[in-house]
Amino acid sequence: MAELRYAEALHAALLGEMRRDPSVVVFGEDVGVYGGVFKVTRDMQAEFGPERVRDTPISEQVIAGMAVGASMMGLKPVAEIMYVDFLPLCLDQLLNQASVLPFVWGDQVTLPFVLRTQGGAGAGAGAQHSKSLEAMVAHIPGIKVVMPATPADAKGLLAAAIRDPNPVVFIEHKFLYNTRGPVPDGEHLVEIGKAAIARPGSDVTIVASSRMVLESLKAAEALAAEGISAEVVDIRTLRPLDTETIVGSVRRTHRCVVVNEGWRFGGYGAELAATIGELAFGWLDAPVARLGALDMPVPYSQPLELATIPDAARIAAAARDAVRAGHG
Amino acid sequence: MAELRYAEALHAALLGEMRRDPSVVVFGEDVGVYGGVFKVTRDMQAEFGPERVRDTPISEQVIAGMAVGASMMGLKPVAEIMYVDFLPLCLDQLLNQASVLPFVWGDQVTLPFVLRTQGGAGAGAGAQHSKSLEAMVAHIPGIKVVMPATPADAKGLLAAAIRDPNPVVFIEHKFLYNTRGPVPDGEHLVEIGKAAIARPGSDVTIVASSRMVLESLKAAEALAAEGISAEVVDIRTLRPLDTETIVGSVRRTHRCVVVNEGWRFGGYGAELAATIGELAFGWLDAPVARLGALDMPVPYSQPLELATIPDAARIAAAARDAVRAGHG
Amino acid sequence: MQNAPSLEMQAELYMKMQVVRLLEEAIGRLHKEGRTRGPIHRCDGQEAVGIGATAALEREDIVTSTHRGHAHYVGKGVDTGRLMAEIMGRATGTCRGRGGHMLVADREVGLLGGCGIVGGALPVAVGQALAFQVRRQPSVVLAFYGDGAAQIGACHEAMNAAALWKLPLVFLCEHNLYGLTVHARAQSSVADLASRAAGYGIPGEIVDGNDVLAVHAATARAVQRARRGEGPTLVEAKTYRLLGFSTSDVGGYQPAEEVAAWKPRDPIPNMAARLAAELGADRVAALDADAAAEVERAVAFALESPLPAIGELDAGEYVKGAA
Amino acid sequence: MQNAPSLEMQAELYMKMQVVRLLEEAIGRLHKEGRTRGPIHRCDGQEAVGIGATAALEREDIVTSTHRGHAHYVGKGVDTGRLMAEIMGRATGTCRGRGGHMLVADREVGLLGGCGIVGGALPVAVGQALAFQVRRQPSVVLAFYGDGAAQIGACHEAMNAAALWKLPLVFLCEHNLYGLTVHARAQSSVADLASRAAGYGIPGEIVDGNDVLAVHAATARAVQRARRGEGPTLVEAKTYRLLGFSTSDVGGYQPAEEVAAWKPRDPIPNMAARLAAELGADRVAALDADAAAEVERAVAFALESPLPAIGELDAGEYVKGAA
Ligand SMILES: Cc1ncc(C[n+]2csc(CCOP(=O)(O)OP(=O)(O)O)c2C)c(N)n1
Ligand SMILES: Cc1ncc(C[n+]2csc(CCOP(=O)(O)OP(=O)(O)O)c2C)c(N)n1
Ligand SMILES: [Mg+2]
Ligand SMILES: [Mg+2]
Repeated sequence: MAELRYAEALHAALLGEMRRDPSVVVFGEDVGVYGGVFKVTRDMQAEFGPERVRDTPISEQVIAGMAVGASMMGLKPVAEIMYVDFLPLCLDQLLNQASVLPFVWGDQVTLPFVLRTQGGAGAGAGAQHSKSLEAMVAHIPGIKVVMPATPADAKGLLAAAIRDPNPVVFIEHKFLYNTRGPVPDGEHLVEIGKAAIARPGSDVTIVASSRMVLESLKAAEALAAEGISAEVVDIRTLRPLDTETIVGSVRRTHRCVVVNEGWRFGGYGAELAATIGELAFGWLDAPVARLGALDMPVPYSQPLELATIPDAARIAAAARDAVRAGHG
Repeated sequence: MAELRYAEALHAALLGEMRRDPSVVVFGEDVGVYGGVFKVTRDMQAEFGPERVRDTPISEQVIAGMAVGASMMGLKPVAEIMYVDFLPLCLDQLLNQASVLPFVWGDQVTLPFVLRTQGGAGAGAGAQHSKSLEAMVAHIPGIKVVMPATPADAKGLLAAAIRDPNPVVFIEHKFLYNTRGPVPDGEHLVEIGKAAIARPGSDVTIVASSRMVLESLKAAEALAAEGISAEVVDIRTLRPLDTETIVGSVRRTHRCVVVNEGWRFGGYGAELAATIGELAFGWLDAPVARLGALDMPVPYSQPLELATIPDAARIAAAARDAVRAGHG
Repeated sequence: MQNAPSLEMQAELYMKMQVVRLLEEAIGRLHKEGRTRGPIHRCDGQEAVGIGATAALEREDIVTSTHRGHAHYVGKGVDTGRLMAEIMGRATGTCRGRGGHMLVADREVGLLGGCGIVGGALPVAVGQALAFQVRRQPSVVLAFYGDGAAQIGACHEAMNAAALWKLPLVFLCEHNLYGLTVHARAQSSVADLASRAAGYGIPGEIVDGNDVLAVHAATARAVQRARRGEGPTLVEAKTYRLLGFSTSDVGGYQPAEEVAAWKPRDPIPNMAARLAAELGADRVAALDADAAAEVERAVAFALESPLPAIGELDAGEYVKGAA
Repeated sequence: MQNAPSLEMQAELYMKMQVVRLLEEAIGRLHKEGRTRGPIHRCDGQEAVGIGATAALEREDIVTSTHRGHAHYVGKGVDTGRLMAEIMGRATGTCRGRGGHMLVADREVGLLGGCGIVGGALPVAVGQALAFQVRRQPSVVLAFYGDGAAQIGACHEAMNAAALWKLPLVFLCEHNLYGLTVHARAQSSVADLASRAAGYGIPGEIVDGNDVLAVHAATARAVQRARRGEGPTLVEAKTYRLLGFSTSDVGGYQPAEEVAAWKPRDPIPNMAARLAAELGADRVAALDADAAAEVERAVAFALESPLPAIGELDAGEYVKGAA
């Protein structure tokens, strides 16, 4: 078990799958010669050649459509969209092709591709490079959506995504690439569709994904000091959602905070809150608290930017309120 | 008060605004010479000329981007995207331009444009022409989203949308164009952001929009025969949402069914259920029931297609269950 | 079938055009009787493009189609009975009734496949051609698109990428003078779309789209070039849609003179006359009869076929099993 | 300023290029000190394009820019203090610190505006030009885009629409040989992007992007044509980005020989030499000093300015009031 950065864990997973299966191909903007702007595909073109690790033109529709077409014909593409902010440019290919064809063509094709991208605010990258758009992709049937929070899950889920016969949108976080953690050596697979209890607890459940898991763990630490035991559930896969683990936790703690970095209104947190509200109805001692980004474009200036996204302090405050309301 | 078809009501609103304000311009595919595939812009090019009523190339990104650019410079565009299924093709312009610029450029521009489109299943138009994608648009900050259910609201909300200084996405329904109803003559404005009680009731609240309002009214009729009094709330504006009217109703009835024609998972119904779960927590006698389309592409064949979308029978069943659970 | 077609082959091309025409006429009748659903897009007058172009392909080659794809489907060899069944939403359809007339696919014969999003299949075609290239398969992709589709962003991205990588891909533009109702002059900045080929460094060729042999020859050249690894070609077939854009068209925008001018160029009677001169009028009548019989069989098969069972929706949204 | 620029005007163009260079050098230093945020895209070596092209405009004309827009901003006349303040996220910035360096806009001087989505501003530019045309205003839009942006769908849609409607729009392609790190030969199917103009029936002109006077002249011709109602022109300025794609570039992909070959073509020393020959070295030194003083003032203004107050976020997401 090595200690790796999240970016290195992704690199290891991709490298392992590329070596294992010659039908895996990588393409996207700047993934070849440069090795990716976040260096996840570093040195891969040197090992596998420009045909398997291909720089593309700035043509997001072709990147996504190519993943659809090539996977239909037997390749296993791992395509990259540099920022999730650019995903809307190829959402048509996801909604009207990837989602549609396997089912509507009566099971004549499978589309085993992965679309890697990354999102998240806080880096001063401005309104067009800081969004969290997972809610839009997670609404599309037939496409799995994965958002790893730890280096180990980054490795295990990426390998599983590449082997999955369905399209998988794999959303990384620009602030996680440099985080470190223990990662199993060699082949490591994490099942898609299973949440993880990142920290057990008994007073309140905090349901989070991606970077918000780290903020939630910080919040849980702070709450523990106050005598509040928070359980943190890392959902890992946004679609299909592991309702069993989440609802099971809430039925034990009776209080819940859901945290998502995307905009609150109509965001992924709404799905979580609605599902929990339905399946844990009789168990809830307080309304599900829902945290998300302020409903506005991400501003550039640091104080404004940081004010728009949830953090450990805000998560802890919501959990505290839920526990108090639950006792009220 | 004339009896008009929904399509005629839209036509009347547009005509009124075009005559009133010379800065209103209309453009989109087939809106000019042909008058629109649903005939909403019928005869307008003859009255206002091809400069104000313009056929565009099949270029959805330009249609949306043009609305952004032209509205910034003083025109009031009413642009059309023929099917909501094609909206993903120009979602980048909505997410990365329309949503962003007024706020991020520090209030230097306003974008008073309307993007009309239509959605909905049941017509045998297949998976690429039958979707309901309002959840994706309603997630975008800075853009208002309107979905009228009646001819009167179609007229009043379209006129209000054209006068609104913000971008408004206006989603019609292909099955509503031929429905008839009383429509006020002359200038008629309906405030954006206000829901309507389409039918008052006391046992259960059914919250719906667009065509699902009609199905809900049918369900309420059937329920009345069984002695169940259902209140139907037509939300009309999906963003900004009139939580006051909705939550007020649920606090009175203590039970709620939300109905949306879009896919259930991560759909607009999740936002409704989450909001109601939060703001009516202590008032709910049963979990909020959430109805939406089955989570799969819309199949072509009629029995399959109809099985995927909510209808009066399924709404009534959910309301019945909620009332029973509430008494249990 | 890469040389000039024999007379027998020409007879087959003719018959296939006739099958498309009669099939669409049958669809038109069924639609009027309320027995089909949704808007259906016919290609009356354009049959020579789809039939001529697909005839230049091998079975392993792939065709991507459009919302107006009946000639592509028939040309690539889709069984007409299963095709009609798909159009009628039957369980025996090529896509088990889930696709409908715009989303027909038949992997067996290399049709992958119909697409109702204008230009939406072009990036997919790039991926298919990429797979052929990476896997060293000698096959090509033939991607149909319309003069309207030529104006959409995806078309540009696909052409640049295919040209850049010299993919085995032929872009076949069916220029029928209209988008839905908008005349080409009101939606395209240039009359000849083949002029765009130079901007991607690929050959662009204009061909009479109402001459099935000319379309075949031009496509065959482009296919050979693609198979040799020299990359894509843009073939622009000039043609005309004699009827409305779909079964829901209420008309009023195609000038009568324009239709009248194109009517004599209808590819089917013209080809019939050409063949009659070579093979005799009896042979042509026999071909017509064969086509009619085939369409009759296809329609009967579709109408007798059951609708799909609702229970099959339970299978859920995902393809199961590890790859 | 539509004729060949006077010597005084040339001196001003030179000074503006120098302001951009020094401003970006200051940004580079601030970035190294950790005092700026996010990736910042400098245009060292390309200053002649932005400065030369914008000099062909009137104040009422509109510029749409890119992620690499500092020369466009300065050229169009944005106050350098407020520009630096925006780049530093200050309340005194042109966008009150909400935009950052990629999203600078200044309505007063006709900059509307920066855009971090590659190609994303081109459809917006079509709308702006449409408004000028419909409202019979004599103004034009100058839309900058890169050789990488030329491959994206929106660029194609915008060019077709603008050409079709003869909109008052100039497409100015800054061909600096690279996308982010991908060489033009690996992302564009053609070396000369001006060759695409013919596919839209508009003129395409190639110009030395490192010669500020040549860029100015070509743009002025295109602007005049647009103002006469004759529609868009594609001007392709060949240039080179001497530094990395942004402050986060770790390098390794621009061959040293390539950089070395372009270094002598740096537009600033070349223009300095030209001007020195005409106006004397002292005058050039004075211009350099003025530029340095302006940049120093701008940086000081930015650094002294306050950050925005969080409370302003309460204003909410919508523009208030009826139109
Ligand atoms: C992206 C998209 N925009 C609009 C439509 C609606 N639409 C369907 S067919 C059509 C016209 C297509 O014109 P062309 O490509 O020339 O094909 P033709 O119908 O002439 O065969 C339009 C606008 C669509 N299906 N997809
Ligand atoms: C739609 C989109 N795709 C990708 C990116 C990431 N990106 C930013 S700049 C850039 C390169 C742009 O190349 P070019 O247009 O030539 O401009 P240059 O950087 O050379 O000035 C890329 C790929 C983006 N911002 N937007
Ligand atoms: Mg056409
Ligand atoms: Mg460049």
